[in-house]
Amino acid sequence: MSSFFQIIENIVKAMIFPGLLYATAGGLLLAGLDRKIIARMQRRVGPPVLQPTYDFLKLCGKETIVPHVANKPVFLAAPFVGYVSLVVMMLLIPIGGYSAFSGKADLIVILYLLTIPAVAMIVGGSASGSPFAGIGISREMVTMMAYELPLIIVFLSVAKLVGGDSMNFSLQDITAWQEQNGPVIFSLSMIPAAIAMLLIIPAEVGMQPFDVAEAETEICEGPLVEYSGFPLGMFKLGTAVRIFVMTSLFTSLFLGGITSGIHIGWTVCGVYVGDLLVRGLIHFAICAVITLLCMTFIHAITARLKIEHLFKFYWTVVAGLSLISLILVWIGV
Amino acid sequence: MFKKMIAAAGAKSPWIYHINTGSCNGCDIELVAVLTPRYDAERFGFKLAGTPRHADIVVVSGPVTSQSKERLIRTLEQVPEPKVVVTLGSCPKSGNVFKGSYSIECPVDKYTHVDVSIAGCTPKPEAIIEGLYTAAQILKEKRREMK
Amino acid sequence: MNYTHFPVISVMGLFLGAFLVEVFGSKNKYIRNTIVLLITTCAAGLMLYLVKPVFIDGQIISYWMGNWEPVEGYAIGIGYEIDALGMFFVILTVLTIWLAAVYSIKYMEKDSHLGHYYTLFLMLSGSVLGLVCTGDIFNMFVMIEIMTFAAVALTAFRNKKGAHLEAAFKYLVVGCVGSGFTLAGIVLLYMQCHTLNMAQLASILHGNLTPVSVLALALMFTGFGVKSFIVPFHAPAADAYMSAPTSISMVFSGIVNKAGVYGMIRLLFVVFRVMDISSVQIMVVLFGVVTMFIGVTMALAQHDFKRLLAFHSISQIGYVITAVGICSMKGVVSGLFHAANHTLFKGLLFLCAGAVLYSTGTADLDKLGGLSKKMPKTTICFLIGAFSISGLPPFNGFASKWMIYQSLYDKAVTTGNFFYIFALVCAVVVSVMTLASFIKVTQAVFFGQTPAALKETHEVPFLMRLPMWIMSLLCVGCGIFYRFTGNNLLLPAMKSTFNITSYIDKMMGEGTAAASGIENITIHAETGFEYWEPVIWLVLFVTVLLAVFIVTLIGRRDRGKVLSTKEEADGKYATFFSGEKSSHSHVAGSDLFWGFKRNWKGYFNVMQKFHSGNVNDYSLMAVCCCALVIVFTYIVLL
Amino acid sequence: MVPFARVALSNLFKKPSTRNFPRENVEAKPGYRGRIAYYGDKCRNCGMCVKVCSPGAITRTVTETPEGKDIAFEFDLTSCTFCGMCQDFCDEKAIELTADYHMAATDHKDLITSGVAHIRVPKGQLVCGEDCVYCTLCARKCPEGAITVDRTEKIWSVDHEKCTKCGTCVSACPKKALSFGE
Repeated sequence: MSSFFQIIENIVKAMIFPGLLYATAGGLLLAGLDRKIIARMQRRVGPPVLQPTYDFLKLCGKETIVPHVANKPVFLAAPFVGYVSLVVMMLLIPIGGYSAFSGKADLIVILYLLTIPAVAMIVGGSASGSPFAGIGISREMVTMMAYELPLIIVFLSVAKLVGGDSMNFSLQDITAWQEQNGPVIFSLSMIPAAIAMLLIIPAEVGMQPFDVAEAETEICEGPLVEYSGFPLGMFKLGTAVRIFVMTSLFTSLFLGGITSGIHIGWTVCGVYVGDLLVRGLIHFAICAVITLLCMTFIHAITARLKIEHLFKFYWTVVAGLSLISLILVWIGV
Repeated sequence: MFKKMIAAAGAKSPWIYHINTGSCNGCDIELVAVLTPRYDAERFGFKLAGTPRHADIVVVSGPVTSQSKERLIRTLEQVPEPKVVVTLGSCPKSGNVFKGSYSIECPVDKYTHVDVSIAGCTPKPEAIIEGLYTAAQILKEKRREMK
Repeated sequence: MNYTHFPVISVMGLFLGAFLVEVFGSKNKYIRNTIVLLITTCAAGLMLYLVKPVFIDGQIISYWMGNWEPVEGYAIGIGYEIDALGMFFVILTVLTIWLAAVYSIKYMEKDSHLGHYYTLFLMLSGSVLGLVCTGDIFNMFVMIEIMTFAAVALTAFRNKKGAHLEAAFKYLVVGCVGSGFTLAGIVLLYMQCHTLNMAQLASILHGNLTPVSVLALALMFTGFGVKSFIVPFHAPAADAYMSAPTSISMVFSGIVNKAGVYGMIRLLFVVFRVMDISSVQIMVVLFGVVTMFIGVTMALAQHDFKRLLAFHSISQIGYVITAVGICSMKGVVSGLFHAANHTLFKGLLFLCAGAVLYSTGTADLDKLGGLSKKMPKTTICFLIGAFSISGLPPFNGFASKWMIYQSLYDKAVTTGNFFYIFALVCAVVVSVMTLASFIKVTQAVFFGQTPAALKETHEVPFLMRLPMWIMSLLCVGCGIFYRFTGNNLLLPAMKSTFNITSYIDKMMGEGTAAASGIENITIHAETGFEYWEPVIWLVLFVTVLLAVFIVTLIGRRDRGKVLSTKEEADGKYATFFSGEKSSHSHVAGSDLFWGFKRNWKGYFNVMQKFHSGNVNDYSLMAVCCCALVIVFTYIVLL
Repeated sequence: MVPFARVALSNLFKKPSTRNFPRENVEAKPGYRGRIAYYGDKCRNCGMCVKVCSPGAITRTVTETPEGKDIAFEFDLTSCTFCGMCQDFCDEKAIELTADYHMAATDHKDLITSGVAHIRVPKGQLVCGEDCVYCTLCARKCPEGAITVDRTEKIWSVDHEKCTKCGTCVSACPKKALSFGE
């Protein structure tokens, strides 16, 4: 009987919190917020915060045209794989002190899981057979090569700071460490790594100025050029969830444990829910919005880079920043 | 179940694809002006799409030169239903001052059903917003009628 | 049943088969195929029977040829000895041989002189199997020689093109340089120890490294390095893998270079036992890192399918060498795991390349395109292989790479050496670049638009697809149930790598190891499998996918329709090309990754000079490298 | 990048500069040439507007009636360049380009300005009186080029075939010498 309840509980986790519904709703809200904030930075009114939701719903209603050169099954399946893998990633990231399945994957697994949606987009675009998509996937891949180097260094420096002399890639342990010792970002040596991570997130989610792969003005949105209707909506949804996943990851890596002293809680039906609400959700929401604000700010003040400049930028400036952190942590500052 | 939501969302998120069929560029810059902070068509969810596959509203400007005719037809076909065709300025409807030229194949009506035409040479951005807004409402109706 | 005879029966059976094929099968293809399949199946069956005694019962199988048992403590006969490490490589070998034999039947159909082909193939198989079974170092050398010459002949098998002969020549020259080093090393060893049995060598050499044996170590290390094609001996590999028939390329990449790796492990861990010296570890890891990096960057620049795969083979061997060089338990486990995975996914990829070559007649990435519609099953297999090699969860490549990263990090924090962190970062970047170059192949060969010349392409026959499916299933299975593989295959193999007392005792009699002071170390069962649960991930993935799918189904009526067409179309179903008439416009392999190539121009220019194609240069590189290794080992070991 | 950053940050706390257009109507600037208005009662069917219209956006249909002609004018706004030439050339100010720019319509008819001029055509033919000073204004104004004036020989002549009896010359004559004779 208990195993039955456990299955139900796990399904609820996967479907509602922190799974499908939470990830999707949060992602759509953050994406809408991004568009709203950037509009305000440009002195515009901007679209409503629910605009990404409208976009998705509208795309559901559109026809889907599969080009005759495309490989139909791959073309149609790719967006689903990308979206679902992102939702599953959300389950693996601890929220505040609460973790649904986060003990099941560590930082390096997360690093690799993050490539799945990108590969889904690449394969989908490639399957569409469009030459624009060909250029797009090439750029997407170069972007990926560019940011992966600094990203692994950032992860290593966090792991070293938290783990000390033992190996520790577990996100759960990193969160627990922050509950004890305060946020990672408060230690001086980690500030460059945090900046590097903030510069990596826009490339990861395909946001300006690092959206060379989906440049709609030069290469007609790259891999997405032939997508229409529901699959396109799935991709847009995936991008929204990716923003949420990345901001959550940043929060658990760098901004955890700020609210560790606060205990406001009450018991509902024998379950203590307050800590999750305050330390998990509210803290997460605020941190996610702050992270988003940084990204949007970069978005607002820059123009799109060229692909070779992007590569150089990540392998010199961003990798340099993260390397400074790693060396500082290594020598124990 | 979702039909009403989808139809309602259709009017709130119309994505525009802009085809220039030999326009003098006047209408084109005005269309871009619509997205500037002063006019900010993004309030209504308008967005310029990079490819016809993403588009709901196709905005045609220019007098359809014989070189661009085929491309126009092809691009219009590639837009998924429901779609709305909007002509921008006088040229696509009539050829304007180029009327009667050997290289002009206007009007656009010959090739597709034009849902909204925005007159003006060039139209004022407000007029364009008005026209696009009308187009968005038509889009909603079309979505509702679709099975 | 007395199964101690099985190894020698298998090896000799394969050699006998080679003879029989030449005698009876050179004219009639049915007889030929029957002999080949029978012999390989028998060899595989006999060897796989030994899985139970070796892995489950923990036995070591020894066999003295002609019953020449040691006399007065000195081994004078040739002894076969299979411990878990050897058995691990035996499994890889027989699997690859069998699949390659099945694949060859259809794949080689169109060629002539197939009797010679199968003769060489069976000789190659027999020699590799003999190499991993043998307990005698000179026998090992003999097997290496047979292996090299069979491989050289097979490289030149399709000798219509000059390039194939040239490749064979390069392989021959550089391979012989390597064999020469190995032989010189063996001679020196024999001079010092007066024996050729590895178990006895291990007991004699323990704590007894003289300048002679160190020189032998350096020479043999270089020799096996040449056989496993690590940088800077990798150049002939690319040519050879490209020129050989694809079924043979698969054998090359699956087991021939693994034989070199096996030799290295045997040498460093068992015979000389020098791996606990940190400088040696760093040297091996450095070799590994350089190999994986140069391999992958060169692969990015290739525009031939098989050549690209060849460079990836080099790069993946780099991972194995790195992991083995860490010399922690986790490191050896992950290295062996990656070796197995590499055999699986690289074999699969070579088979896919072969399928493409079979159907289209070309492997040039710039001439192919859009094959996924013509060869959907090959495409699925290729994608599984590509995702495995690029380390996408939950495929097997990810599991082993992830363990390699963990062991590198572990090593870095326990020794405090920043070099391992550098190696770790390098490994991650190489992994992304691997993904990049397979995206390149995916786009250039399987997706995109089909050139007019390839309109009539068809899917390959079932007999060719069968090995591909088996490999794909193993790739997925090893990835998802990696703990099962780890606990049942890798841990025993790793234990036998570190604990060699029973290896010595079984061969030379009880107490030999103890007499020379070799002791077992304690092995922790813990290998760092904690933080990755592919099964849970997969279950979650499927659950969420189902949920999304159900919602999609509920809203099916309200959704827009999916429209598609089978015919050539202009207009609605054509790809969008700014309204232009849809014509063939395929983004081919060399068009990709511009931003990357531009930034790395200087590096690629240097690499171009490095790969001069001149066999003199390659031999010189091998000799120089050997000299450096000798100097280095003398400095750190004496 | 620093100035951009400063602007972006300060904008975040400023009111948006967007006009709330569809809810609050925005008037066009004076001098804007928008929708054409046509006043049929002022028109005298001289046809000057049709002649000067470069895209040929103006169509004129003539129907004969007992007391004269009904001239229906149609200004096709989807064909118009809004250059204002017709307005400039209309002596009677019967055409006006208003500041109304709301010219987006689903129906083509909404983009056509039309009007009818009821013209009473004089019975008699155009004659020149004694007061003529041969200033040639009437010839220059005549839309049909029906009048020829020779200043040196002091001859005024009219081609009755071409004359449409629009009366432009009559109102243009400074000496009031022209009239339609009984």
